[in-house]
Amino acid sequence: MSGGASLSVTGPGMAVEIAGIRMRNPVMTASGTFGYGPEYADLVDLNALGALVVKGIRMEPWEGNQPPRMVEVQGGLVNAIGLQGPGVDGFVRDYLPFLRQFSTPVIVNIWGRTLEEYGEVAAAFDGVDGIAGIELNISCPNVKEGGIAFGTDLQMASQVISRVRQSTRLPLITKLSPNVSSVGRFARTAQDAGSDAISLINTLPALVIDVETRRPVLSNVFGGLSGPGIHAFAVRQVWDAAQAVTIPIIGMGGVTDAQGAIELMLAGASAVAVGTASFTDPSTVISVIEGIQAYLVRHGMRDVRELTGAMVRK
Amino acid sequence: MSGGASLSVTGPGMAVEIAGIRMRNPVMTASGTFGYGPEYADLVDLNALGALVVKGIRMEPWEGNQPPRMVEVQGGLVNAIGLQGPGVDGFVRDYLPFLRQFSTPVIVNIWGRTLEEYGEVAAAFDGVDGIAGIELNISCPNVKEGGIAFGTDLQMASQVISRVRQSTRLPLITKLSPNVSSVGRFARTAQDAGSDAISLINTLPALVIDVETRRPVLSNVFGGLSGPGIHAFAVRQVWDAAQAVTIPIIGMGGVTDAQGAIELMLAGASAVAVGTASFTDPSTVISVIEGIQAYLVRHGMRDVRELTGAMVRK
Amino acid sequence: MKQEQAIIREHRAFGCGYRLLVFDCQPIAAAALPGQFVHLRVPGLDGSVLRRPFSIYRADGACLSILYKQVGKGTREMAALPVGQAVSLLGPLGNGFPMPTGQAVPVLVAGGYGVAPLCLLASRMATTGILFVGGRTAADILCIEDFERLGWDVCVATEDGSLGTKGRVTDALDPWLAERCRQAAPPPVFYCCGPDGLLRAIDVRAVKGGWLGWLSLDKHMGCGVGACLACVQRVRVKDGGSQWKRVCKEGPVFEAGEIFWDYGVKADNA
Amino acid sequence: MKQEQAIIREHRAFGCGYRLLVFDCQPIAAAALPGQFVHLRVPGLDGSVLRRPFSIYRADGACLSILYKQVGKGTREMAALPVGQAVSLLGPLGNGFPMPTGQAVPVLVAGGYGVAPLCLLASRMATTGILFVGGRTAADILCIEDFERLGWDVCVATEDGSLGTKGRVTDALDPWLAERCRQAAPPPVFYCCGPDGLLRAIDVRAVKGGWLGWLSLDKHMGCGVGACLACVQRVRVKDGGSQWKRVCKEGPVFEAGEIFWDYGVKADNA
Ligand SMILES: Cc1cc2nc3c(=O)[nH]c(=O)nc-3n(C[C@H](O)[C@H](O)[C@H](O)COP(=O)(O)OP(=O)(O)OC[C@H]3O[C@@H](n4cnc5c(N)ncnc54)[C@H](O)[C@@H]3O)c2cc1C
Ligand SMILES: Cc1cc2nc3c(=O)[nH]c(=O)nc-3n(C[C@H](O)[C@H](O)[C@H](O)COP(=O)(O)OP(=O)(O)OC[C@H]3O[C@@H](n4cnc5c(N)ncnc54)[C@H](O)[C@@H]3O)c2cc1C
Ligand SMILES: Cc1cc2nc3c(=O)[nH]c(=O)nc-3n(C[C@H](O)[C@H](O)[C@H](O)COP(=O)(O)O)c2cc1C
Ligand SMILES: Cc1cc2nc3c(=O)[nH]c(=O)nc-3n(C[C@H](O)[C@H](O)[C@H](O)COP(=O)(O)O)c2cc1C
Ligand code: FES
Ligand code: FES
Repeated sequence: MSGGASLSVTGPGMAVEIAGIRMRNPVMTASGTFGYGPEYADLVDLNALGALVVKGIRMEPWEGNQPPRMVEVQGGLVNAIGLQGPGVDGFVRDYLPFLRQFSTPVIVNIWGRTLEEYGEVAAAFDGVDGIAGIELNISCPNVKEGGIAFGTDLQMASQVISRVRQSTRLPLITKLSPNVSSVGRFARTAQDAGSDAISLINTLPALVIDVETRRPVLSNVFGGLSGPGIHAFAVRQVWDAAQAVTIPIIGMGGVTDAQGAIELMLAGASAVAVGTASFTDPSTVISVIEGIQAYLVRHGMRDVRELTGAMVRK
Repeated sequence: MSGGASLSVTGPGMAVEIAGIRMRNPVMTASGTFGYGPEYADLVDLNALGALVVKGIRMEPWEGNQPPRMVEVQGGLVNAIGLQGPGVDGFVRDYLPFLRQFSTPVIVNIWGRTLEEYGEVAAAFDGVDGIAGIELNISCPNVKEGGIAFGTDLQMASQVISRVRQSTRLPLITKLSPNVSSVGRFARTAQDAGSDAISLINTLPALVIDVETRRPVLSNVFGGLSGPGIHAFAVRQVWDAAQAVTIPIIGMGGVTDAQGAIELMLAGASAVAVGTASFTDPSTVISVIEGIQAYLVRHGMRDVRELTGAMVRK
Repeated sequence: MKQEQAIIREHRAFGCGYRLLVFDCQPIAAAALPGQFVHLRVPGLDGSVLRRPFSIYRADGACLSILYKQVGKGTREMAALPVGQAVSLLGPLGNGFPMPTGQAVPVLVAGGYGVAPLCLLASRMATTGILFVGGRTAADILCIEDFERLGWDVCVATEDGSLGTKGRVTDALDPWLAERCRQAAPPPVFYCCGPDGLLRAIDVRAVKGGWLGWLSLDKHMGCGVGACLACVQRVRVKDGGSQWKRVCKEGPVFEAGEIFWDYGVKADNA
Repeated sequence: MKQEQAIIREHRAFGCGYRLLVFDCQPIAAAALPGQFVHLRVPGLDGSVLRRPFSIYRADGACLSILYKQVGKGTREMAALPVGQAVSLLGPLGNGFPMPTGQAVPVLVAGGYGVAPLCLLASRMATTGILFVGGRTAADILCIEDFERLGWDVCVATEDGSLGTKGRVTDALDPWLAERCRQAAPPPVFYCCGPDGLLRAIDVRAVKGGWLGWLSLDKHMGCGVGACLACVQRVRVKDGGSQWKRVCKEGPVFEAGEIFWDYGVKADNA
């Protein structure tokens, strides 16, 4: 009796554990869309988040691309920030002390231009206080191999994941490229190479041309498409990945409300991330958390984990 | 002098020739979004189109999927019509006489469930009066090979294109699947296997879940995403394909206005197709034609063919 | 079938949570038949690619009217449209209701906005008949003055009994039908528009009684003109088989007995 | 920095093709400094994911105002917003203009909507100064009564000579500067907001004269709060190198001499 009463007071269980990272709820920020933490701290209670994933970091500070770096398109935006970042030391020095004030797990999104650099970055974060896990972004071109992306070649993906796995004891989330014909095979490869979880989707390759000048709008020529327009594709990719692996999946792509987040979970995700929608409305991440909670209550569900993979096939 | 004067009266040249098919302008209808011709004939002057591409046809009549077959999403829609169609004979009997009344080239979009059927359909249209060309849709799963799509496997793509090439003397346009990591390699394969042109993009794999019922919205569970939200991705795919081939490219994906069409042409397309936007506004195809013409005049260009691949890289 | 930029002439709450939109749109109004619909592009709904279908409620001279209810984002956005705004309409679309022939007495059965096309139908009929209309409470009963003004009988059923018979429409209809049978009155011809449950109920009665009936279906639509094959409904064909028909083109009105309601539904769900 | 649902209190044409939007938004108005901006979510623009940045034109008590011009789809949609509508604002964002110190005479230089933040600046200064403002014709000159009411000198330049000096703003500014130099008057401190061409012209003059100058930049923005790194501008740093600064966070106001205008531009394009 008292257990039931306390349940109805506290509401349904929202906590999840992904790759050994304990989160108070399954709603995270998507890398590159929430800065390093302080930027949105005035507007969003960072202690309310499931986890905070910071912008991509490599070993050294990185300048990124020339502006223009972002352009709005119907249903989303195309960005080519080019992974500007402070490097491992800069992040640890300038941002980590701030982030340590919060109880929310901090996940660093890492990248490198070579296999070796990926390993170095992972090793550099190993054992650093205040880092809960690593999200490995394999959507960047390998400079040594002539620009072939790690994330679209099964063998290279496997190599880079193994290398990172050997370099750190931190929970390892591999972020897959959506630009493959069988995301399930990449998900499986990520699992086999030692990932504790996978996340998807990253942005889709895109090009926007200013027809008046006939030049690409972005100085980098190409960019990545994100936002609500890719959501239905993201749900499909998560579903495909979920068929292929047993490790947890973090779903993202065009989430703007609880409904979009729940779709990703029903398709197989154990947690979700909000990206572009934070630009539209910084409180999206909070309203997604609240909306999921309200949904669970409305549907008489006791725990958010019941949503994962709960799509009913006809 | 008189040549110049007549040029300014008639305006810039809009005619293009794709795969040997002469079109009065580069704007076509996308297969499956404009029926078989009569459906929009009250609203759109069919003689104004560059070419009319009809809904996918296989050998026999085909029932397609159970409804619901379509759902609107942010920035587009997801469909799983399932290629319902009258079959070759039904099309020739019920629609072709109507279409022969117009001077616009008619391109049939074909598919099959096996390599053999693809060949049969192509052969059946060979020499039929009123058919200007074939668009080969290789995005459907091969039933014999257990459902692997022809369009995401280089070897199967090559086989099916070769088979169709051997079965017809009609101009052959291969419509590529966008769901591959290197569309350029598929474009090249299509060219090597005898295609006269390629077209892209087809819809992206997608899944929409009704969170209230936890069931997929479409009875087929999965569907294809089209519309403005995928446009920037389509422009990128066209650009990638254009780097890989010398045969002409028909670009499509989220075109809603002349600007979107011109972007695809600047990225490398010689013609474009309007799909989902015809549902939003049946006159889109006409306003795209007029808008391209106005653009050419405004930019002092004499011929629409100057647009193809004319993006200026910085 | 035409595409027109129609100008909003009047736009107001209509009661029962519905709103009335009146357009200046002579070309479509002049051609409109009862049961046909317009496919409306909601201005400003720029994240949406599809039009929204609405039955034609009135078509007098240059004016075309629809009645709509706010159910989602398109109709919510519509509610803010000001008088004078231009709205793109496709129409008239679909096949309307065939007029009754011979002695048959028109029996109109409406649920929700289904009453809208039936209003136009009643106004175009040479004879009068009877309307059965149902709702939860008295506040859900729409348009009955339209019918009364035309001299039609109106029979209301409300679930809470606040107006007319307490219960469903069929609770009012069935005794009426039984009474007619007893009197050997001329046969009814049904015209029904409303939710699937209601359509099926009328379908069953028409087939069982051997009466003619016309059912107007509500399906989600893409193109609205027969091109996309999104809106298909399975129907029986003469030889005993079945085939798809496009609700936007061969419908929205189908004949009672024609519709294959459970086609494709797996036995364990049925 | 706050996120508020601000209610539109007033919305009208302002002349010169601009419109004035006044919000009830005490929390942002109370905190606003001249040169800061708000990031506005256009209601109903559901196909768009980005907010739109606008300089704060006035901030009195509970009211916050902006001046805007219709240039694209967001500002076109804004033009239809009714009084009473709630609009989501983020603000105040960025760093404002530093106030002049010592004897320096504030010289404000505006192009287009650049005059908006300079109005707020002038109203908050303890001293008066002079405004130089340019446009194509007299009809393009905005807000000068605001400055005159505060007792500021106003110097107009129009390209067609229909008001003030014929020519560009600098054609009015340069003789004035030369005259002050001759008179050994106190040094100017520039505050400039307008198109890049104008900003560069003032930058050059400030650096050459050894004067202080503050330039407010206009860059396309994503988040508006420093998170996305879309809005970066290359600036010179002390040691002779350069680095990115975020216009939304470290800007939009930068010091004259600081901006690396041609960074990354290939020599053959320069
Ligand atoms: C032939 C026909 C006649 C109709 N006549 C009327 C009428 O007179 N008055 C009235 O209020 N409604 C009528 N409807 C229903 C009306 O089309 C929907 O209420 C409307 O499309 C909902 O749009 P939304 O954007 O508000 O809803 P959302 O749920 O946001 O729409 C999402 C998508 O689903 C579609 N959709 C949602 N509900 C329906 C539905 N019930 N039927 C068809 N499509 C739907 C929308 O068109 C859109 O594509 C009619 C439908 C049909 C097919
Ligand atoms: C700090 C700052 C202050 C500004 N203050 C004002 C002001 O007080 N009054 C005013 O009228 N305008 C101001 N602008 C410009 C204003 O932001 C743009 O005019 C507006 O974003 C255009 O939106 P749109 O949807 O109409 O144009 P579209 O061209 O349709 O917009 C497409 C995208 O480009 C962006 N964009 C287009 N033009 C500009 C521009 N000039 N600057 C930045 N982003 C742009 C839009 O925000 C949007 O993301 C300011 C810009 C900045 C950066
Ligand atoms: C401006 C921007 C910057 C991004 N930077 C990164 C990054 O540094 N590392 C990364 O793995 N993903 C990055 N992403 C991808 C997002 O994390 C996310 O995968 C993608 O945007 C899809 O989600 P959304 O549609 O919700 O934005 C970035 C996305 C955007 C829009
Ligand atoms: C309802 C619908 C039906 C389609 N049917 C076909 C088809 O039969 N064959 C085919 O090759 N492509 C088909 N397509 C894909 C389109 O031809 C086009 O490639 C795609 O929709 C992208 O263009 P869009 O964004 O302009 O719609 C269909 C698309 C839609 C929306
Ligand atoms: S809605 Fe397209 S065929 Fe009926
Ligand atoms: S707009 Fe995002 S960092 Fe400035």
